[in-house]
Amino acid sequence: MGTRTVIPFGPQHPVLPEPVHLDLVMEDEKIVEAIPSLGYVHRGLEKLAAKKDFNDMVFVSERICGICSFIHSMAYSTAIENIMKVEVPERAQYLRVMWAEMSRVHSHLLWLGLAADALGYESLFMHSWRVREKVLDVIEETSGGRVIFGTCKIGGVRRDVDAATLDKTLKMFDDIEVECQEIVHVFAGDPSVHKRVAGVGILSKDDAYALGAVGPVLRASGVTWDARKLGYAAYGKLEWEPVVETGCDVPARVLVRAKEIFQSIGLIRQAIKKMPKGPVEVRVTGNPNGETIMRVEQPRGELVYHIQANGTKNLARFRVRTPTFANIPPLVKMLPGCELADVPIIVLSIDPCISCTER
Amino acid sequence: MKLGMPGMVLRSAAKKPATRRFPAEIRPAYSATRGHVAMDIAKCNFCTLCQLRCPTGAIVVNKQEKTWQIDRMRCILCTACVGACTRKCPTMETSYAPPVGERRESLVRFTQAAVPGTSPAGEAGRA
Amino acid sequence: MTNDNGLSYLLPGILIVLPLVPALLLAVVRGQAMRSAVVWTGALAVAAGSVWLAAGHLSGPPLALAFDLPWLDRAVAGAGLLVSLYMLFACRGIVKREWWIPVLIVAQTVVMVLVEVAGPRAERPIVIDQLSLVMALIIGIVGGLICIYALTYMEDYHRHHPEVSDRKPLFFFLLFAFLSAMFGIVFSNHLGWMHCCWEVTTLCSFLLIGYSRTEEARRNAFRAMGFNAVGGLSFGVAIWWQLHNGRAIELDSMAAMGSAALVPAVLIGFAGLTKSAQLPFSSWLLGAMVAPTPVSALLHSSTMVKAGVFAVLKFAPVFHGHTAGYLIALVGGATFLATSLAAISMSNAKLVLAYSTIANLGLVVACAGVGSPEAVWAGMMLIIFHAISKGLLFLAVGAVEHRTGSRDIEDMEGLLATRRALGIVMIVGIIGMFLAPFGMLVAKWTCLKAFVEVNPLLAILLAYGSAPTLFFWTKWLGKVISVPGAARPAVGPLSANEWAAVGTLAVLTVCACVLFPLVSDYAVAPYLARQYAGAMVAPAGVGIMALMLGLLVLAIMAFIFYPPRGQVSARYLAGANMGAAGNTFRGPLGEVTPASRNYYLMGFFPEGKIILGGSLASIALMIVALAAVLR
Amino acid sequence: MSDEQSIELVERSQVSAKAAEFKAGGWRLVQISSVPTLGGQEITYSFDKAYRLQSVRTTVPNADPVLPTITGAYFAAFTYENELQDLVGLKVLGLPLDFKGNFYRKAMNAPLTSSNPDGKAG
Amino acid sequence: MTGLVGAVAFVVLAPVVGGLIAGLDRILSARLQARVGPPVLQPFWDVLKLLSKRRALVTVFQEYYAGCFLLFAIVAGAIFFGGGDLLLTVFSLALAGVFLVLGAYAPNSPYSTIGAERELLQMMAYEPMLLIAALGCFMATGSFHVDAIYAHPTALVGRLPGVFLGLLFVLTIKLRKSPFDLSASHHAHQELVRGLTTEFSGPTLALVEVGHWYETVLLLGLVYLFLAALGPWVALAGVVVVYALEVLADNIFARLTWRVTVASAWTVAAILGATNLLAVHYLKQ
Amino acid sequence: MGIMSKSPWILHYDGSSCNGCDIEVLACLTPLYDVERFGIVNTGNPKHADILLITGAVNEQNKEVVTNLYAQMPDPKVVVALGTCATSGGIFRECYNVQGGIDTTIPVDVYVPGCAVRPEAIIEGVVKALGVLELRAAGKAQTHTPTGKVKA
Ligand code: NFV
Ligand code: SF4
Ligand code: SF4
Ligand code: SF4
Repeated sequence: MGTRTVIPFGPQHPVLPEPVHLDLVMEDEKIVEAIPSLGYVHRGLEKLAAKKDFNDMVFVSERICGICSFIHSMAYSTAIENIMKVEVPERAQYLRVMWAEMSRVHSHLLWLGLAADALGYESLFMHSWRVREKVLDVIEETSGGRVIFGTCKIGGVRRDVDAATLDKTLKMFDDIEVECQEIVHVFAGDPSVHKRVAGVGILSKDDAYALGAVGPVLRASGVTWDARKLGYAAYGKLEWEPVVETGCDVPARVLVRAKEIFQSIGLIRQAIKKMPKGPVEVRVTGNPNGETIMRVEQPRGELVYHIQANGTKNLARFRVRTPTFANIPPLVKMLPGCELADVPIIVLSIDPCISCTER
Repeated sequence: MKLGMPGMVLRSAAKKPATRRFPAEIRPAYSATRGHVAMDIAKCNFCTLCQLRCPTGAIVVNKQEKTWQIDRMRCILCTACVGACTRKCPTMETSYAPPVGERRESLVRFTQAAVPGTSPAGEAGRA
Repeated sequence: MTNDNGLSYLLPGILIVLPLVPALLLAVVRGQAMRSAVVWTGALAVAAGSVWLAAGHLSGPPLALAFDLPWLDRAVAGAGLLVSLYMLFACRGIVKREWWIPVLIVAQTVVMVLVEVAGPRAERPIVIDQLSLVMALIIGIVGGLICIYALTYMEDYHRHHPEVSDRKPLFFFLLFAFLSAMFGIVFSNHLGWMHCCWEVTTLCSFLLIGYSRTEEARRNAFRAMGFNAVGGLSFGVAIWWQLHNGRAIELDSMAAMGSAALVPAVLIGFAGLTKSAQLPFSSWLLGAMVAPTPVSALLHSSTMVKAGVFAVLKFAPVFHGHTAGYLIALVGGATFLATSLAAISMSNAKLVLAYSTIANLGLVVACAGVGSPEAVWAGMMLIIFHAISKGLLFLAVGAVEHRTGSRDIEDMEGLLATRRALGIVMIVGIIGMFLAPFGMLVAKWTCLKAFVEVNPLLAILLAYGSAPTLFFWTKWLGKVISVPGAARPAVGPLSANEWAAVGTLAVLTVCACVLFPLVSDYAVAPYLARQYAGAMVAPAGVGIMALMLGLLVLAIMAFIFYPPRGQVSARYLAGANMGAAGNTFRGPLGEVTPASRNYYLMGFFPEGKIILGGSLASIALMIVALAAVLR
Repeated sequence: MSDEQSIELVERSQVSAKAAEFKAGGWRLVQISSVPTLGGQEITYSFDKAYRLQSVRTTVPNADPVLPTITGAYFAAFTYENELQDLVGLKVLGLPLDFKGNFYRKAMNAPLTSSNPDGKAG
Repeated sequence: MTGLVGAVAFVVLAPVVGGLIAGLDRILSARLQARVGPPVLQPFWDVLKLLSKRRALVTVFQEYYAGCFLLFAIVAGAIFFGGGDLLLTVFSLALAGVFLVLGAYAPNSPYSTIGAERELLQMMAYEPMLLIAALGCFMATGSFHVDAIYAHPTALVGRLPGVFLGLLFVLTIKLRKSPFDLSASHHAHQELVRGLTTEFSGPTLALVEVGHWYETVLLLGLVYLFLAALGPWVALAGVVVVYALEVLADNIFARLTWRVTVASAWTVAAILGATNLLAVHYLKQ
Repeated sequence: MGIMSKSPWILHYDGSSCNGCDIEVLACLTPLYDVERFGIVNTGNPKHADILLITGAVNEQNKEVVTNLYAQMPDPKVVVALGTCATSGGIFRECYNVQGGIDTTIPVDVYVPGCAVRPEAIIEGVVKALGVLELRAAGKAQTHTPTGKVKA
């Protein structure tokens, strides 16, 4: 009836693991307009700070998202530690790096699978997640949880990992690395994938920067920026360089994340090897008073915690700006002009996490 | 490895599936695994510390009736209660709590016998 | 072979003259009531006449009327001259760029004068065989129905277009005059007479396309005239060639001459290609769609353009087995493929119908060019099925247009639900065009068989060309049958006139499908048996086709008597349904109504490029064909 | 921590111009956040350039809850500003893509204002 | 008479065979994905389950179209296995396809409609090759009749290698296998939700599923026809290999777009199919 | 075992969860757990589904969607609430924008605890749901369990 096709994409849509909605306006299958609507996961958890003890907010922060949960809790803890000027034991700092990087590996593998799936490549999805399960095993063995680690706390970490388990972890990652190489090799070298993604979802370097893209999206457009270079936790003491690609399209984002898997495995090794002995937490007493803007690198990019404390056990402001939130404008920019079949992969190319975005 | 996807899938088909045939085959739990909160009610003195520290209000301690109740459907397995209790009554077990058909089945109440130590922990519902 | 039965003797003549009576009456009567009376009577008379004639002569040898009336010859020639002169006169308003049109007409007039000087004579100026009778039936029945339909249509037309000056008397005069000329074409054995009638149809078409007198209509009318003049000239040259070489100008004897008649056959074939809008001449027919819909149905789909393929088909025995024939067949094949592809990107229903018409005419041309008995069988069947179904579709589209103000396929969404009867006839028309077990497909099937026996190339073209037809018909069908999402304005009922035409054609479409073996046995097979010395073509697969049809009917019955029941649920809208019926969804800024537009794939199937490619191929083929015969 | 941070206070009317200045200087918009104060909201705009974080802060009184947009300089700010409208109840003037309160549909209005007590609606 | 036996055998046995093939397909796919997969009878359980669900449709017409799809899929197969006309088989298959598409159009729901459009594009993509295959059979054996083609002493694949390969190519489209599972994928994560079948549910969906089984058997029968003269065991083995290759293809490709589908299918039909026909034609002369 | 439990097709929906439980649902489909062994298919389409696996505490905006999806599933059907959020609202229970569990919005048949819920528990939950589904198919269980939040 109309001159254009108008369809709802989400909130319940099988290629979207999470509820988010796009109004797609199309001519044949070409997208002429894509307007997002958010809010299906907005829980309003920032306001919980007014009710909950700042110590308990760690539990809230790590449940902002079940995929990048550990880094949330680490960012929050570090922010409070900064305000309270708490010196966190070194061993805890290294353990934090280890878990943060494990979280990145599992997140990126999860993403590779979902991206394959968005291309209708079910078997590649299956194999990516098969390998991811191995990472989850390591995570569970070291932290006690599969997706919600629950190990970070203000003043350090909740549990230590013994030497034998660390050794085993190293071995497991040798195996995981080989498997990841195979997955990445298939993904990057597959002709049908190439046919589908080459030149899709272009975001120029200037656009990426101007629209505030972060994380792999930004780095795949040729901008070198990785919050880990700020040196929080033990990152300042490890050797690594941000992964940067210049393709500005979906394959470049695939490549960045693929390479980051190996970078993370490298960081895990370094962290375990350099990890000093000692306590893993310090006792923190009193209430925070002050303000900080904490930035860390999540699998999806720069995460910002803006914390204002007023000396009571309840924070004045617990504000979280997540990487996906920052990547929404670039996404809106990328969609028009693409084909319907490319919508899933373009949306997934920013590795959207709506629960993070909407909190 | 050089064969790309065909190599990968064919090799998979030749090998045993990666599947763990749950429920026939159950992987032993890691000692760190957080499965569910167990309670040794005999040791409890009903100080309510755990209740205070539980971020979800899953624990209800009743000093008068000497009961300690946990709502499995509220517990987020954060171990705050385990850490809070000075008498080490709640512990984190590695097995997970089973699904239930009615919401109220998930309220698990532990009652301390009148004379501590003489009778084992009573448990209503499934733990 | 003269038949002495007095009445039969006269009947063809009567059929040619008969429509002229209502035509002249209609030119003078004013009121709608009077006009209705005349049109109904005229149409019924014409239809009855054609049926009567067919009933008497369908079986049996051709009826040849032998008479020699020099004054009649001269009168016809004079009429032809008058037509040419009138066309020249009409050209006075022409723009500079179209200088070639009057030039062509002058050239054609000159040729005809030359022909006249040579004094053409035909012993049997009128011959009626099964092919003519089939055509006559189409002209009489489908043509009559369309005239009746036009009664209401033109009333509505002028109500919707107050800016167009009301010239209904002229309009109806032209319709009936046109019928007369069509009878003339199909009955004439005298090439000169045929040419004259040919020119009359060109003129009628020109005037009717230009009916609204808008700039666009005027331009398209001239284009139609120009392209048809190319054909007219070629036709004239063919006659001249025959006379010049001292040969007969009687169609039947030429057709029997075999390859000796190749040159005129190719020339007349060429004229046929222009008249039936084959590539590269297709654009005039597209342009003709500006005319009121009955005109599109009558002239530009069911009858006049068929005159083109009729002429080619007449020469099928000449083309049979000859390279030139095969090349002409390839022109048809290329046209079929290209126009089928081009139709994909059309959302204007009339343009889809126009392209599909050209495509199907292309198939008939291909059949004629191949010229084998099976091919001609298929070609004749195609003519019959196409005339009925396409006429029906045009009329249905016109009816919808006058009720919704749009001829866009997208606006037919939910037609079946909002206007059940109209929806059903449209569905009948559409499936009649492309689905087994309906007629067109039966014909296509035979085409494939006939083509592959000669050379697979043409069959391959057909295979490729069928695929897009499947696509564009089904997507149209899909629109019509879909359940409307939002409340759509109810469509007003059809008038009795419209129902008479649309309903009858729908019934005929179904009947043609059921009865095609009879049509084949009584009309087509005898013709072939004579043309090809005893060749027997019997429709194959009748049993299975009947089975399929039976199953279809059964399925419909089952649906009517045991309608499926159950909960009716809202559409799947990704969970975002809104509104009481859940037919809208919640978007970022509030309620949104989903819309589904069919695919037109302009970028993938660019109409312009496809037609250009097809045209170049056709031109090349024609040149080679001409070279092949002149060699 | 190499994460240097500083906060500059500016007038509300200057926000757009200030943003344009940052933009011209090659800074990247990191975030916009709000902190409830007694009579209004403190709005903080953070920018980054080469790992240096620089913030600009302005205050919006509850009595006059309007804020100019900075989308002129940073188009991507529309997400933050819609969020401010929805969660803090400000009216952002000149938003090019205004979700009009539909950015997040909520059970309570302007939940993050100080005048809004905790607890949930309904 | 033998024709009737063949047709009846098809009507009765095809759902059994088709369902088993679907079950084996799922197991093989699972194994390629390092999984165990469902029991081999799973497709039957699925269909029985669907049949016992309550009806819930947007419009009752959907059921009618689904029924006609099944009906004409059966007719197509019956013509084929009854030794009937190959072209008629293809047409009947197309008729079935059109009904399925109409069933997807009927509810006028976004994903269903897009699925219908894509299905039509797929049909447009494979139709030329199917017709060319039929034409090829005629050129090689002088008949369009399946029984005559079947009885032909030399294997068609020898005369028509290109046609055979082209047929395998479009088989991937017809069997809805990756990379051409555009209109309705076997698994959930597709941009079109379930595309074509989005709005079918319960018993109606069961009809569609069974219709697919019939189609599968018919298509494999067509493959068999090309190998028939090599003897039943070789031919059967050939069919098994072909199907296994289809499953493999399903697992080693991402889904491609409709453009690639139409363009590649037509190109393949031209390069492999049409060229083969012309070669046969001119070599014979 | 009736036919219903041999072919459970699921629809998974994220009713405002944190993703933790969702990725565990997805993990169930992947090689390690491979629920297709039980004939489970992730349909992604309410119209094909028998079991609604739903996570999250359901926020204001998602209520409508959850209700829609539930309504679009053909009978017989069951609902499984996965994870602490879905069963009680979990840690987000007190957030201003959440309803606090699936049973605030649609009737729930099986509650599976965990934060995040473990794949094994999900499988057990589905198996339990199949029992309800069978009863419902046989007309032995009421079509709806009463809706309403259970106050702990
Ligand atoms: N966006 C986001 Fe997160 C990440 N990475 C972050 O803070 O995933 Ni759920
Ligand atoms: S369990 Fe421990 S903390 Fe809780 S009431 Fe008993 S003694 Fe106190
Ligand atoms: S583990 Fe955490 S949520 Fe569970 S009862 Fe203990 S404190 Fe409460
Ligand atoms: S239960 Fe826990 S893991 Fe699951 S959605 Fe809720 S917070 Fe996330």
